[in-house]
Amino acid sequence: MKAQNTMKLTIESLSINEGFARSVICAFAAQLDPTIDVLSDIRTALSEAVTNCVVHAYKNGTGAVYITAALYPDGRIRIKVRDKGCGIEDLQKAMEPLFTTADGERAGLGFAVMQSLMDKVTVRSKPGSGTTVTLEKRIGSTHEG
Amino acid sequence: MKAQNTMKLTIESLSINEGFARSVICAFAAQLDPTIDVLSDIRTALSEAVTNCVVHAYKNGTGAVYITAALYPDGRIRIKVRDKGCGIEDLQKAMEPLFTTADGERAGLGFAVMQSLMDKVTVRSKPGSGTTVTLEKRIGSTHEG
Amino acid sequence: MPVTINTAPGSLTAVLVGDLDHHSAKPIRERIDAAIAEHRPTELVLDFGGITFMDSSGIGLVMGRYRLMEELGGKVVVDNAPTTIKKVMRLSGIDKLATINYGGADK
Amino acid sequence: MPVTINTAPGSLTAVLVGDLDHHSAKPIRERIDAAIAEHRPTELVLDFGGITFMDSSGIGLVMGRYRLMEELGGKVVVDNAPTTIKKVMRLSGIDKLATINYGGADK
Ligand SMILES: Nc1ncnc2c1ncn2[C@@H]1O[C@H](COP(=O)(O)OP(=O)(O)O)[C@@H](O)[C@H]1O
Ligand SMILES: Nc1ncnc2c1ncn2[C@@H]1O[C@H](COP(=O)(O)OP(=O)(O)O)[C@@H](O)[C@H]1O
Repeated sequence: MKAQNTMKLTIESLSINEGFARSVICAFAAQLDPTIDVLSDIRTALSEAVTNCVVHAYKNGTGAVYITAALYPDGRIRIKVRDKGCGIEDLQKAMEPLFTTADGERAGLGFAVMQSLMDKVTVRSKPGSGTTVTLEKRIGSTHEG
Repeated sequence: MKAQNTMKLTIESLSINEGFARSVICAFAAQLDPTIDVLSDIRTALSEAVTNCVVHAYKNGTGAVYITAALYPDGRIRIKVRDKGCGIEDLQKAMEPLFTTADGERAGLGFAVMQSLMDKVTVRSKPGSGTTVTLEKRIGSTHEG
Repeated sequence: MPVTINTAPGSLTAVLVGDLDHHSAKPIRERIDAAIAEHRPTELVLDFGGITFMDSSGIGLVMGRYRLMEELGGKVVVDNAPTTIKKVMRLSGIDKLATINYGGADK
Repeated sequence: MPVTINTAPGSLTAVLVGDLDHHSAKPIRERIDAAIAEHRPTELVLDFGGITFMDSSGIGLVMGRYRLMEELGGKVVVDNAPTTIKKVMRLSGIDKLATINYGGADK
């Protein structure tokens, strides 16, 4: 199905941009007239994916975070969050709830939150070259056509 | 001076994205703690530049609008709005207040508004290959360093 | 953007709510012009009290309605304009053609 | 993100306002932990009434404070949590360790 609207946003992996990315995705998703609850789910899932780029992908510096989003006439949004950071060695383990490689205060629940709030979550990763997280959710009522 | 934060947004030249682009620039500029008046100036100027891409640059279809923004430690924001559309034949004439090539309801005041609301407006254009509008404004108080 | 049309003898009021930009201007214009054609008022009031944003597309809208009302021998009044759009209004010179009353939402 | 610390005998309340994410979590954590070290309360109340957003970084914050209070033989209560963060709270199981009272801003 052809997207009715698409956008591409590139930001730096600075923690201040976590909130900026949330604002952007909310403004874009608003075009499908989502409920406040659905919008809240999307910005939370997006926040997890972007935060992972800041905290994990580029843990020893900063790099670019590539966010694309597409709105479909059947009321779906598809969001991709891509980094060219360190990648994930063991994807299955990484996606287990409470698993984290970070010291300190990470809960290890980023992927679990994405999965519980979105309809579909796909993660592709290659150690040393980066990670792409795809988030999908039906957020609006079906339009004609 | 090195930017403290940068972002790059690519959108389609659909009129619904005029409002989206405004939301994005407000969310980004907010990092410099601008006053409401200054924020209003910036989103109005940005709206003019993006609308020109929708109305003029790609008048016979749609194309990509490339928006970049950079925040500087001395409190300036610099925004570039670029299109690969039809370009402007006579730039001097185009920038005159009330001049418009569009039929109907364009006031011919887009550039005049940008110039009155921003500190600096630069336009580069090549007929047949596109236009770049650069908008600059001091929006925050000077930070240390 | 929602437009509500109210009529009184000789007068027609269009109440606008939301962002007035190029995207929203067309449907607003069509609504207002249809109402003008139907009621042929001598005064058109544009109530901007609910306007959250306006750029030069809004000037185009006011200018276009000014021309239309001029043809009918009538006039245009903008009411409750938010002060944030004062700069854009001034710059356009539209305040010499139509009466602009400020005092909208964010004053 | 602003944090206000209020103390009463044996109890310490941290009032949080704004978005609770990875960006804001660190300064909040440092403020709270300094206050805990100083006052050594037996009850830590996290007032989430002003929280406008929370993701799993917020869970990390609550979890970390839970561990710290456990060491002191105390407990953690989250008050006025907005219902929008209920899903994230439930999923984490943190509601089995701390008392979570809903009823915040967007209820
Ligand atoms: N974009 C990424 N790049 C590299 N590693 C990642 C990325 N996203 C997640 N990870 C790895 O997956 C683990 C689990 O992630 P997550 O469930 O979000 O929990 P948390 O972020 O709290 O650690 C992380 O600790 C990290 O090792
Ligand atoms: N991005 C652009 N691409 C091509 N032409 C443009 C572009 N921006 C402006 N122009 C030209 O400059 C003229 C004046 O622009 P402006 O002052 O914004 O007024 P208006 O948009 O109301 O016509 C336009 O009518 C158009 O001919």
